[in-house]
Amino acid sequence: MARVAVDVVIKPEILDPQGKAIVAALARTGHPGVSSVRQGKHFDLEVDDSVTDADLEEIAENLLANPVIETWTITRLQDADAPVAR
Amino acid sequence: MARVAVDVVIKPEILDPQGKAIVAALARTGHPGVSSVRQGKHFDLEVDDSVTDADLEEIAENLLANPVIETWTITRLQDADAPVAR
Amino acid sequence: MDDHPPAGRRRPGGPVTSGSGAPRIGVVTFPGTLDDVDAARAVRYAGAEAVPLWHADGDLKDVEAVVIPGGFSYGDYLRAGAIASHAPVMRSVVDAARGPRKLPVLGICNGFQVLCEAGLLPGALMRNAALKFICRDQWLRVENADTAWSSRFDTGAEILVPLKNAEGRYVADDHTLDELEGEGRVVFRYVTDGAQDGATNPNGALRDIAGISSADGRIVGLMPHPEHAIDPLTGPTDDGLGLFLSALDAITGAPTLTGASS
Amino acid sequence: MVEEDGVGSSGDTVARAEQTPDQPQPYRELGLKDDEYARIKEILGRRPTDAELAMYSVMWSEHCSYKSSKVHLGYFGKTTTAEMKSKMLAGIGENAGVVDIGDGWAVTFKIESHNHPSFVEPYQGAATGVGGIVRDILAMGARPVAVMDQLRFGPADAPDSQRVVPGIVSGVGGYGNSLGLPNIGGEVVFDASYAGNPLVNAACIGVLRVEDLHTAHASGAGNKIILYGSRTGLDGIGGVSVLASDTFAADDPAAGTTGSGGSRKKLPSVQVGDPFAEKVLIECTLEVFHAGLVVGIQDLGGAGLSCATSELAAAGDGGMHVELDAVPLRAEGMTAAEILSSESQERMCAVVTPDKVDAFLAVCAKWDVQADVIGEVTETGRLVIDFQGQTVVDVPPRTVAHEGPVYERPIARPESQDALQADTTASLARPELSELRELVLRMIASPNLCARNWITDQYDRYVRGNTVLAQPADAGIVRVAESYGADSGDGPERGVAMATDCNGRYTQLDPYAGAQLALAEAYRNVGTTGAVPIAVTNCLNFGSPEDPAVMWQFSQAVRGLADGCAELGIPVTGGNVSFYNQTGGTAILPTPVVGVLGVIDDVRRRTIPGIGHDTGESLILLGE
Ligand SMILES: Nc1ncnc2c1ncn2[C@@H]1O[C@H](COP(=O)(O)OP(=O)(O)O)[C@@H](O)[C@H]1O
Repeated sequence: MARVAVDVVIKPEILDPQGKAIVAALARTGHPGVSSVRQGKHFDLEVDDSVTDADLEEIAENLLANPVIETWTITRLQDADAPVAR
Repeated sequence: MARVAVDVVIKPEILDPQGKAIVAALARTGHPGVSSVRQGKHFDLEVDDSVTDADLEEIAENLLANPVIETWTITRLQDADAPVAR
Repeated sequence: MDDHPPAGRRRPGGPVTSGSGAPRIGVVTFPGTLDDVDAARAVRYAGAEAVPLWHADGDLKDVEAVVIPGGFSYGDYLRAGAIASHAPVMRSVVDAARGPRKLPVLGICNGFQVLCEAGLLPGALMRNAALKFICRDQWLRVENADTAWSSRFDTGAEILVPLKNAEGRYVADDHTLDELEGEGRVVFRYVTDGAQDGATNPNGALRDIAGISSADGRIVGLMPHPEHAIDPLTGPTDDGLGLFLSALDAITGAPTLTGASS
Repeated sequence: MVEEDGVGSSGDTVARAEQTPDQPQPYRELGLKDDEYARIKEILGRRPTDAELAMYSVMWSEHCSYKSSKVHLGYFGKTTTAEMKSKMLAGIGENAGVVDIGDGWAVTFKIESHNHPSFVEPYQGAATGVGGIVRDILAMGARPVAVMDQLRFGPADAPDSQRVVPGIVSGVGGYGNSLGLPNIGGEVVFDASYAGNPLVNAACIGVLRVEDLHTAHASGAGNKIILYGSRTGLDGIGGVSVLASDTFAADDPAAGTTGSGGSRKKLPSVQVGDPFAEKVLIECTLEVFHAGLVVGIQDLGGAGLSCATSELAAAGDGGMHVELDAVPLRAEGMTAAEILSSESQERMCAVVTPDKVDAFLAVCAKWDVQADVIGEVTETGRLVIDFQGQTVVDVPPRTVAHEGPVYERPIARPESQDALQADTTASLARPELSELRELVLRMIASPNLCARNWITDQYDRYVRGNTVLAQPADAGIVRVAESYGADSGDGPERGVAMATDCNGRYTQLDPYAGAQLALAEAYRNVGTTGAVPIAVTNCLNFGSPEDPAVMWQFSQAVRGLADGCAELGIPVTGGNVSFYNQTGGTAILPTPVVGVLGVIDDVRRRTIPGIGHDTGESLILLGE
C-alpha cells in the first residue's frame, strides 16, 4: 500500500475564471497581497504495491487530467499506514 | 514574491462522491490496484512578502476551503522566480 | 403555435420516412445521462427509429447514426465526459466513426464533452466563465450547412434553442482554433450581437464557438440542446429538429443541399 | 461514566442494559425530556441501550414525531369530507399524498423543509433537501417528474446573504439539474426575519400508475429487508456522537465529554449529496417496482435506518429482525447507534419476498447500486436489531415510530397583535403624482419584486422535454404520460400543474387569513394556467413551538388553511412542519407555504403567462 498525491493544474495559457474570482474576492476582503491564484485539483490515491510509476502516469494522463488543458505532478508519499501531515 | 500551494481535501468522515466515481472508473479501465481516491482542490498562489502565514491560514479558512466539510494544508514553495517542479 | 418567438430561418422539410424501415439512430445512455428521452423523441419526430444503446454494451445494433445526449454521465465529478469516454459503447462509436462507414455522430452538451474527451473532436469544454450553471434560450448562427447534422439549414441561418450547462466554455489552442476556422469546422456560433443582453457569449467560449465538426463533417458536437427545441409546446421553437432531419439525409444519401421532403 | 468492565466493541447491549439499570445516559443531550426518558424505560421495562436511546431520541424529536403539531394537524382530517377525499389514494400519514387524475394515472406531490442544514452548509443543505423530497416521492412508487423550491432569505444586502443565497441556489440547481428533474417554479422572498434562519423548502411531483402505488410497510414473515443505495457513513450523525463508546474516548480530548464517558469528537451534522447516486437509485427503484419485486419500500431520510426500520415494522403486521453487521459502511468502527442514526444520503430500504431477492439484487447490480439483505420480517411483533453477535435493540416498533409524546403546547395570542393590526397603511404618506415614476422603478428594482432570472437561470427547466410551463409562469405544468415514459399517443395530452405561495407578512398580521391568502393565491395561479386545482399540500415553517405566540400563529394558520380547503372543496393530502425557525429569541415571519396541484386535460390548451403578445389585446379585470 502506498499513498500517492496527484496535483492537476490548468495550463498557464488557459483562462482560469475561478482563480481570477478568488483573487478579486481576496482583494475585497483585505488580502491585496495575493497577486495570482490558479485553481486545480488534488487527488489522494491509495494504491497497492502492484501499481507502478508507469501505471500512475497513465492514470493521470488518461483519467485524472485532460492533457489538452491541464498538466500534472505525481508524488509518492510515505506508506499509507504512517500518518501523513494533512 | 513567494509561491504557496494550498491543498484542500474533504474530511475523511464526509462522503466524497467524486472519489467514489473515480475508483469505480479506474477499476473498469484496468486499474484495480487503486483502492481509494479522494478528490480535493489544489490552489497555486502567488503572494507578495507582506502576506504572513497567519494571513494564509485565514485565506484558506475563509475562502479556499469550507471548514464545515474540508481540511487543508498550506505549503510555501521556493521563490516564484525559481522554476517549480511541476 | 403562434405564441412563441419566430423560428429561425430554416430550410423547410418534413420527415423523410417513418414506421418500419425507418433509419435507425442510436441514443446512448450512460449512468447519469439525462436527456436521452429527449434525444430519442427528437429522433422519432424527425421520422427515424430511436435505438437505445447502453453504455456497458459495445454492440451498436446496426444503427446508422448515433446521438450522445446531455446529462451528467457518472456525475461528471472528475471532468465532464471524462469517465464516459472510456465506456465500452464509446470504443465502438469511435471505431465506427473513424472506420470506413464514417458513422454520423452527434454529441449534445455532455455528449460534446464526451466526444472531446474521447478524442473524436479537438479541444475541451471548461467551466462557464461566470462559474454558474446557466439555462436559457440561446440564438445560434449556423456557420456551416455542409455537415451531416446541419445540411437542412442555410449557412448564416439563426436558430433559437435552449442552452443549459455548467461546463460549456469551449477552449483549444490557437493553432487548433485557426485550423477549425480555416476548414469550416465551426458549425454553430453563439449569436452575441443584436438582441442579446450584453455582447459576450454565454460561457466565455473562445471565438464564440458553440459547436464544431470533424474534418469530414460526419461528427458534430455542440453545447446547446437542439433536442429541447423540437416542439413549441415544450421548447422555445422547433428549430432543433433541423439537426435530426439533416442526419436522415446523410443516412439515406439524400443530396445535402436539396432537402428531402415526404 | 465508563463502567469498570468497559464496553465491548459492540457497545451497549440489551443484556448489559438489563444488568446496569442505573447507568446514567446522556438523554438530555439527545433532546429527550426527563419524562420522555422515563416513558422509554417504562415501555421497555429497563433502561434503553445506547442504540435504542438513539432511535427513540431521533424518532421522538419534533421533526419526526410532530409532537407539538399533531393535535392541530388533526383538524385537516376533521374538515376533509368524503367527497373531498374521493380522488385521494393516499393522504396524511403516508410519505406523500397521492391523487387519482383519471385514466389510471395518479400524481403524488409533497413539500419538505431543509432549513437548518442549509444555514450551516448552504450548498449541501439545499442539495440534500432536494434529494430527500425526491426519495419521498420515489418511495410512493412514482417516477419523480419535476421539482420546485421555495426560498426565504435575510435582506439581500446583508453580508451573510452573500454566503447563503448563492450557496443555496447552486445547491438546489446542482442536485436537481444533475438528477434530470426540471425545475418548474418556486418562490424567493427576502426579509430580515430570515437572516439567521433561511428557509429552504423543496417540492417534488411524481407520476405513477394507480396500480403501482406502494406504501411503506413490512409484512409477510420471512420476507427480506434489503438496504440499497449508498454506503452508510458518519455524516449527518450530529448529536448522536455523544453516545460513541469509550473506544474513541482518547480520540479528541478537547471534545465535549458527556455522561456516558468519552465521546467521538463532535461530528459534523452535515450530509453531502451525491446526485449521481440518486439518479441511478431512481432508475433502479423504478425498475424493481415495475418488475413486481417489492412488497414495501421506504426512503431513508432524517433519522436514517432508525426511521426506516421502525416505520416499516410498525406499518407491517409482525416484527422485524435486522443484522446491523450486514449494513455496508463507509467508515471504520461505527457503533450500532451511529449506524442507526446516520443520515447518509441516497439510500432506500425495500421489503422483498425470498424468491425475488436474487432478481432484486440483479437489477441493483445492473445499475451498479450496492444492495444487501440486512434482515427479515418476523412474527415476534418486535423490532430486534443485532450487532456483532449481541442484541442491541429490542423494542415494540410502534412505540418508536408512532407512539411518541404528544404535547398540547400553551397557546396565546400575543398582546402586540392588536397594535400590529392597528398600524395600517392609513398613516403612510401618499406619494405625489410626480413621484410615482420613481416609486414604480424603485419597487420593480427591489429584491422582492425584481426578476428572478439570476436564480431560475441556474435551474434546468427543459430536461426530459415535458415542461409545458415553467418560469415566468405562475404555475408550472408538466405533461403526465410522457414524463412517466409512456407514449402519449395522438390525442390530448394530460398535464399536471403546481403552484406554491405564501406571504409571511400577511400571515403575521393575521395567521388565519394569511394561510387562506396563500391557498387562494396558489389556487388562482393554478387556475389561470387552465388547470383545475384538485389537491393541496403544505410546508408550515414557524418559530419555536415552546413560544405560546408562535403556537397561536400555527394553530390559526392550520385552521385557516383547513377551512379554506373545505370552502374550495379540495383536500390537504399531506404536509410538513418545520418549527424552531428563529434567530435567538426572534421567530421568523410565520411562513405556511401552500402548494396547490391541478390537472389540465390537454396541455396544448394551457394559458401562456403575460400580456402583450399581440397588439389590440383587451385587458379585463375580474373580481372586486
Ligand atoms: N426559487 C425559485 N425556483 C424556481 N422558480 C422560481 C423561484 N422563484 C421564483 N421562481 C419563478 O420565477 C417566476 C417569477 O416569480 P415571482 O416573481 O415570485 O412571481 P410572482 O410575483 O408572479 O409570484 C415564477 O414563474 C416562479 O415560479
